[in-house]
Amino acid sequence: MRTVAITGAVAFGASLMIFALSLDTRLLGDQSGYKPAQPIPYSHALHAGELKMDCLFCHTSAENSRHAGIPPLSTCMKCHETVLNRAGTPMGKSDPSPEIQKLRDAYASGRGFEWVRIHRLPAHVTFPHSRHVRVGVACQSCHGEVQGMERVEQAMALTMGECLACHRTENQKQLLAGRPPQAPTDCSACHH
Amino acid sequence: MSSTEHLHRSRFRASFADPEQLLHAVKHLRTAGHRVLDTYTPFPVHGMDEAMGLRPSRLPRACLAFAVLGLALAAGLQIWTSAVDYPLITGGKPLLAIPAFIPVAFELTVLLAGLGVVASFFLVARMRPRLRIPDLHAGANDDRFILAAELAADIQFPAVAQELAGLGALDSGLLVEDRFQRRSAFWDRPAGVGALLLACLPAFLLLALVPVLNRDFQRRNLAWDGGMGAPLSAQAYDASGVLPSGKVLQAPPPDTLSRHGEPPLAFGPGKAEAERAGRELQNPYQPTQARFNRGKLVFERVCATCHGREGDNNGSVIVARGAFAPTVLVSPLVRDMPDGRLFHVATFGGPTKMKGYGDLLSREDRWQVVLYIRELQKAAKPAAAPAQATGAQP
Amino acid sequence: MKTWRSLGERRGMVRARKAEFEDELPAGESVRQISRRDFFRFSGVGFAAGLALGCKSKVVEKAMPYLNAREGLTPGVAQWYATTCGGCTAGCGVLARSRDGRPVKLEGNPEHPVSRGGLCAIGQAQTRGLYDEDRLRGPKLAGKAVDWAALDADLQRRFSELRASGGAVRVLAGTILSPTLRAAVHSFLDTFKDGRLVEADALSAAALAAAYQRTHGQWLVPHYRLEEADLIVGIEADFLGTWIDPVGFTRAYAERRGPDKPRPMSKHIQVEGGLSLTGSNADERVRLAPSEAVPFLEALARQLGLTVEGGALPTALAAKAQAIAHELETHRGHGLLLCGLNDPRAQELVARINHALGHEGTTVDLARPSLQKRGDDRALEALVREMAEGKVAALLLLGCNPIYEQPAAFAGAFAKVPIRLSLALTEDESAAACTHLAPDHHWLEAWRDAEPVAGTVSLAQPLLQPLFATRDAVESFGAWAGRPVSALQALREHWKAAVFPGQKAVGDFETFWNAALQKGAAQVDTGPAPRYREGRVEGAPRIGRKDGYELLLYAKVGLGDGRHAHLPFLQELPDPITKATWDNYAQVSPAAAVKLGLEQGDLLRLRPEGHALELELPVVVQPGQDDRTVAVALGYGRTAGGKAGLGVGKNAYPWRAFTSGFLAAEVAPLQVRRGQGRVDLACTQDHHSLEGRELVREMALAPYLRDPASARPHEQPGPSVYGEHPHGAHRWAMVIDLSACTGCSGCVIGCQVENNIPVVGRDEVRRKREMHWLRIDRYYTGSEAEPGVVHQPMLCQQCDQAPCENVCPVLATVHSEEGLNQQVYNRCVGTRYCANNCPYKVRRFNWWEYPHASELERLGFNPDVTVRSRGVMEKCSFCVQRLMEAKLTAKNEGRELKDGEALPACMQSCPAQAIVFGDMQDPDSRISQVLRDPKRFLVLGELGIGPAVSYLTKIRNVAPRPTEGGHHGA
Amino acid sequence: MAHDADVLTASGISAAEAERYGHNLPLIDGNKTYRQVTEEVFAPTERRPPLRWWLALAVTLSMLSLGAWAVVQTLTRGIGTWGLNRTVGWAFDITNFVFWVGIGHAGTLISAILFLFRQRWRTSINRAAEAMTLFAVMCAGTFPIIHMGRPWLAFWATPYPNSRGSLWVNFKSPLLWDVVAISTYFIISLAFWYIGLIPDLATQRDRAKTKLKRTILSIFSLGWNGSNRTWSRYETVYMLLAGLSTPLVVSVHTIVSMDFATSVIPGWHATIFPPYFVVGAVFSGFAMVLTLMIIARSVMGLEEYITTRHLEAMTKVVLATGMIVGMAYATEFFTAWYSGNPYERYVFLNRALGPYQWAYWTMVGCNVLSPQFFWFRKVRTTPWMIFILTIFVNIGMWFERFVIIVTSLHRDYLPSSWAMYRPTFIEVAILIGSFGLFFTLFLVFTRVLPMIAASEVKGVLKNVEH
Repeated sequence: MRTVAITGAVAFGASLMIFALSLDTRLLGDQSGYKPAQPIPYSHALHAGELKMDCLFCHTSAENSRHAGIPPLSTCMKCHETVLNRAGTPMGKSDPSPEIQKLRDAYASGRGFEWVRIHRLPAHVTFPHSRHVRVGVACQSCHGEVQGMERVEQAMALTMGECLACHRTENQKQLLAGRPPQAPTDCSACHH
Repeated sequence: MSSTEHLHRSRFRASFADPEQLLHAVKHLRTAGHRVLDTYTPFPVHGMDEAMGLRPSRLPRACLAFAVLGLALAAGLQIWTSAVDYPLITGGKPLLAIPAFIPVAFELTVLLAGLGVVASFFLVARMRPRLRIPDLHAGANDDRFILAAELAADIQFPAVAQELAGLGALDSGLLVEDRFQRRSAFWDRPAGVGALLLACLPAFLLLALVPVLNRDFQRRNLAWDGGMGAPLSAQAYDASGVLPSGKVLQAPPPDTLSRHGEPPLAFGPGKAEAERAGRELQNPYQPTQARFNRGKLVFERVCATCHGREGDNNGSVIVARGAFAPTVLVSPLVRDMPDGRLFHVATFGGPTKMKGYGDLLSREDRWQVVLYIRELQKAAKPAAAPAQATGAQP
Repeated sequence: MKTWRSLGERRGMVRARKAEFEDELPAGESVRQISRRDFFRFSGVGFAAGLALGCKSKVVEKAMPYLNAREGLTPGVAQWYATTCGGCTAGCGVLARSRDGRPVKLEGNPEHPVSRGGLCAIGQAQTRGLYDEDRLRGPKLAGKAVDWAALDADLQRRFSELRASGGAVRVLAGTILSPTLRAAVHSFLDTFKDGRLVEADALSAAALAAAYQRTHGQWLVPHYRLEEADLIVGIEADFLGTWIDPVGFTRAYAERRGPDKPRPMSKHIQVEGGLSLTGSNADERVRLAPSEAVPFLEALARQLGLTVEGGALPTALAAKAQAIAHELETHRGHGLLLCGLNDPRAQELVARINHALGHEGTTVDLARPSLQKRGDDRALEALVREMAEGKVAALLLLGCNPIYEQPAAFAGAFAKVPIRLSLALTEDESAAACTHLAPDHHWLEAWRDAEPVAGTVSLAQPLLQPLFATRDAVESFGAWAGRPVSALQALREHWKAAVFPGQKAVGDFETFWNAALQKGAAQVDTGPAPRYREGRVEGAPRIGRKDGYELLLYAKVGLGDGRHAHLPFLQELPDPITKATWDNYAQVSPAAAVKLGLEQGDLLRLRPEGHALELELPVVVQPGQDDRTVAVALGYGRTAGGKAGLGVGKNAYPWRAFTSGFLAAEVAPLQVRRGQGRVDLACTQDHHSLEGRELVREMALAPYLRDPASARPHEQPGPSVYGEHPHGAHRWAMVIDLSACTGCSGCVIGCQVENNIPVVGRDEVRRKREMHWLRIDRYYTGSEAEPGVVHQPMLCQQCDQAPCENVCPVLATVHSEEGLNQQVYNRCVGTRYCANNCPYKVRRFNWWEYPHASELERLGFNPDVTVRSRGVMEKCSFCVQRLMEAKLTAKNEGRELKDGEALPACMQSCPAQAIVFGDMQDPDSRISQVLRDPKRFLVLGELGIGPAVSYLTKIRNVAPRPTEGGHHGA
Repeated sequence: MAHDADVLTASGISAAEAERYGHNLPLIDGNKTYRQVTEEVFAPTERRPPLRWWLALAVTLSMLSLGAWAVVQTLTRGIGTWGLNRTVGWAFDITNFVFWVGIGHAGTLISAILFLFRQRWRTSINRAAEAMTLFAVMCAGTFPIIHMGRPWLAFWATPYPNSRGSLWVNFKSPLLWDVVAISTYFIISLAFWYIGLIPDLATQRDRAKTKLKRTILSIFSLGWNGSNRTWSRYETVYMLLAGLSTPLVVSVHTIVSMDFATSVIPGWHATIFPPYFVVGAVFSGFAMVLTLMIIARSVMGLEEYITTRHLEAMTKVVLATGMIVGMAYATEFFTAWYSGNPYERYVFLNRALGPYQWAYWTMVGCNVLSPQFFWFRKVRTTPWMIFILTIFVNIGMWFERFVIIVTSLHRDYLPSSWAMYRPTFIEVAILIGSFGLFFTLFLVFTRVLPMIAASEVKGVLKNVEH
């Protein structure tokens, strides 16, 4: 009987801990798994996976800006003025795919699309994509295997702990190699 | 007390009105060879421990152990969190600021010692919340001083009762079985407590698992924001209620020129302009290793998607779909084009399908790509060029 | 959703009560749109409900990219555009920081030939004028919103009639700095038989120009070159604060203020009635009543050998005049006499003295005169007469607000004009009386140019597409003249025709144009200077009044002539001298206050003799002021044109009257009587003495030059017992030169804009809750009558052993490896312990959720800086976002950070270049050199907290006092 | 069973003997039997409260409601509703906090320190004094939370593993020490009080008439049956807790004083603070105990348990600590003068002669002068006089904290930032509310739980203190 009581207490305590941790990450902004539908079912699996297009082909500002950026429709139109369906048959040889037609219409009308934003850090955090891209951090380390996603979802919780874990590991590597650490862990590096 | 079935034949009780009498009685019974089980009094009677022959409690040792645990916990927590896990400098003090850790260490020592000794007390005295308690020793919490004892062998109770009355006992009798030890409510027993806790468990687990199990991935999670989570300033890509076209991103007014911006190119799209560019434009950059690297990076990131890494029309899109056949960059046709013309193509696009990348790639990058194409052409075998020139037009 | 909405709305109204200027919100507007982000913040409902509100609703967030990419345009990356400030008529060069296609911050353009990198408080606040809820949304006809076609049609019909009938058409404008706009106005007026442009400034320098017409035959305002002057004598000229070109003057002045500048330190003597910002920086001051200024000048002229009649002067003043004359003689050829009186006799005396002393060509530039004040009071007076006689058929107001800022006669006459048109941006007092409103673009939306100094043409390019249905004035005049033209086209044509040929360095117009766009200005050749003409000084000699009070009207540094009175930033900027905000007041000297039995805040009724208007103003006791002078600031008491300015202070403009054709700022005699009650003035500083504490160090020039090492403080703080933590790649430090700092407060507003610092309103300032991260402490030393003034910018000192950091329980303020004292807003729980423990009291707490209701106004926020919520501590961060951006750029470009690349906002725009900032670990950086300066001292260094901000001893170019040793504290 | 067969008198000495031996008076008056003690101690918890009690509760509840309204205002609108400013960042909030923590100290002192010193007269007041400690600490504990700008994040001041790279707390911050010290103090005091309550809860349980009351009391009395084995352990635990509480109570106010003493602000940065604060706390705490006891004994008819002898003993403590406090005030001035530090000197001159001199002189008058009346035996033994004087001491000690906090802050280093502080109605309301909370809890306590430790009183019924 005592065993039952002890088991009960331990299980209870453990579940409380799980609950608390879950509250801490979940309630404080973890959006991992968020996978909203977009105005057109643009497939990263097709473009980045099958066609092996570089991420920065479209997300050009990732190299220069804090934002990785959502490409303007003019970037889509670089190919889709010609490419009208998934098979990649050139214009005139087959019917355009209705979704690509939507894209072309949105561009022609000048309205563009209202995409649904997936990744969003709190306003009190600044994350400069450019620095990370330039030092060679793979996009996938935060965004997951986007090249396999038909519809993009948030792969990680993007918590401060995740940022720091990576920065600390990098700094350890640098220190072991005898170089000064480069990844800042100062508060104001991200919060200002 | 009507039933006598639960009477212990060998145990008895007696109650007194005065602690001195009780003490005396206990001493007397012990000398007489009876075993005094316990006494029940409204306040601690001094000398009773000795009279009953109790050993001093070991609770002080438990207290010390908990104090040491508290101290170790406090020291460990403070040292580990402040100096090891996330070292942050405050006020120029050392990370391991031992004097500053003393107050918390002291408090936690006291806290754990106090709570520990209380918990130990409850544990050893078997004190826990109970729903029902029979009033076994009536008056023991009021004004009666009661003893419970076990008869020594061969002595009958009536004789003892007689003696006790002589010692001042108000009454005495054989002891009713300690019922609440056996027949207490289910919830008063350890199993009951355990069951209660286990009963709560699924609810908590469910709560913990809610975010995991019940996720509508189409929508955002409910999230709590203590403040400043959402931007008050207008951020790129957001919608705007006041700016034209309803978005924050605005194009600068036409013809403005930023301080480090490039003045507009003096060329327009079209073949004639391309030829003019070929005549008039010179590559302003000399090939260096750095420019080569950058040119390669940009070429492989953008151009190679169709043109192929070697400029041989073997790009990933072509391989996967094969629907177009762009110009082979290492072909003699392109080789013979002047730098300015290549730059013009990179900027405004080719005459047929290729779009210009002047809006995406910086001017410097485009020139560097031209440099890189020249290097590709140098590296490529001249014979490889006219392989498949189906739609090979610039 | 619906419940939340109503909760949010209730909250909005609760919040609306907080700031003073919010009180005036029309009821309809206070119920504001609840946007997605408003859900996330809570205040206004109970704690539990607050927790619930804190939960993000599952709102879908949109992501809206550009439709078309453009070369060089990257979201999230700032672009800088050179343009020209339109905040006043000084025409300073500005670099505008554009983020995502909209301007968010203005800074000085170091390449601009006139302002040379400085920008004043008004200039810094201009983005807030752009994103202003009070702006006109489009044209109006007879009070009704119409479209441009309707307005133009109506006007064309009326103008055609006037063209036929020959009716008089007048354009009344403040100084038109833009040659292109001037040309457009003229070409519009030329379509009429009787069309004329009248320029009139609220703060006029017409008498100065008129004087040069007499002495040199040309209506001009000379360009003063303070950097050439060894001796500057200013008479009622607040040239560092508000007179003609304060930023340019400050920049030039500061070049000679300090013992270690390339050229010897100049000496500055100021003669004035009140204590102006300029006077507070002078080495010597002479106090006199306004009516004594002209006699003083006459005496000065006589001393210098000019034949001038003049009245008697009190002996003390006469002696001072003699001493100054002697000084001027000594510095013959390298001195400069400046006079801010709008009095033709005074100005002619000054012009002739400057000529006689050979200042022309060195300190007084007549070849490239200033074009910053072109208003002609006499023309305005004539216009008023014309209007009153009913002779004017149409009056177009351009960049002026005459009903507010001109004598009361104007309003009466104005009503007699049938067609009254205003091009103002807001519906100000004059616009409200107009029949037609044709709002101009804000200058940040317009193609414009400016010629502040002859030969220097500055370009202004738009930073964003017009927010509202406004139209460029050039286009408006073109349309009404029947020659529609785009502003850019008109500008380019004007430049091709008039500016480009004026230079020979560049042969190709496009190259020239692009260079001018990037640099912000172009320089062209000008003609020779006009010749001097001998002559008798105009006007009768004056006699200074011997008793009675006299009124001195002046402009405040923050508000200037009052055209930006609707910008809360400027209303809340503490006056550099009185440290009062959100009000104007009657300044009296301490002696006068004793005599009148007044204390600070008591109400005083003022009425110049012969005026009907009596104003009741609170008293400010102003040390250093002349005992008979009562000084009142102009620019207050707006009744229209934006809610923040309404009901703040009293309008003193109507007291001015035309005297011999000029609007003087000095009015005598003045009737003074006590009012009823008192007002709690919203001052940010109540205590003016240093209490004998060595917080500021001062020294006379001569002993310093004899032994610079003697400036070094005796007590140097010892090292920390803990030792030092290792620093990273950089270690930031700042040095502020107290000799250079004039207290102009440009940095205060620059900091406020850069860091999204809220404006809190009058009541909150009264409660001492202003939010400025950077403030300028002003102390008086010496006697109350003749005080020395010290301006000491005070900001977070980024202490190495910061007392604030120790005490935060949640690690919201910790030290960075670059020596910054970081404040992490999102971690802060708001115990305020850090602020209590800050010896400098530079930490600011968000007492409320400050009103950020307007999405339009929020466009002006710096997107790189978190907007703090209530309950959070904040403070100067050394503009860490700018440091991060500079480091990021350098790293992305694969190079080391260059010295001077990472600048805090305060340093960037300091017209006096009093602030040096940089990496003290770099031995070659400017900061490292300045840190070795013997004049350097720490404020409260004895506490051993290792501040990273230090100051340079204020050096005064005065004869050392006998008691003065090698060093001396204030 | 014949319960009333014996009539044991509590003390065998007559009044004449008491007179002869002077101070050897009985601890409890009225020659009570154990049964009488039980009856009288538990009577208030068993009968309907009198009208006076309801009236008192109405008053304290109104005060509490006012305070609750003010706290809601603060939480919903912000700290801006208070009169604080950029210069004076703490005023009423921390003053109240320190005041209430100080009040709490007497309870622990009476229960723990007097216990260790075997001062048996403590038995009839220790329960109420400890309850007062708990209620005072509850009042105190609200202030560190509501004074925060973002109280909903107050839990960040606790070290728990989190998703922020595990951002912990600043163990170097005195405010964090406060958090730990106050929570430890509350928990240990609660444990101490509860342990002491268990035997009485058992008595109450045995006397309970209704099933519900009996069940509740059964739960809380933890199966207590008066067994000597338990009593034996109980006494050990009680002794251990007393031993732990004694340094704890000293440490708590020491740590509270370190909020100020470790800072750089002149007037705060003083090494004298820890002992000065601890003594001040005892001073104010005893004054508050006296105030409460004088009311309680007359309202509840407990004059025979809380005798003038108890009152007199406590007034002596008040007199002694009051003189130490006065000494501390003088020492502060001496230190300021002797240090030669101009900032320090100014702060103390400003206290005595500056704009807040009224607060300073109120403090001196109440804390240094008013206890001097306790030199007179007549005053020491006249309850109404003690009552008035202790009210003064309470006022004075509140002002002491106000003076330390506000006058030091309002004019510190840079004259440019000097400012005045004026409380708003909200702040006053919160102060009133905290008194409302305190008295409400106390009133409820007197009717729900035995206000006098019956088991302890029974233990000393036959004893005479020597």
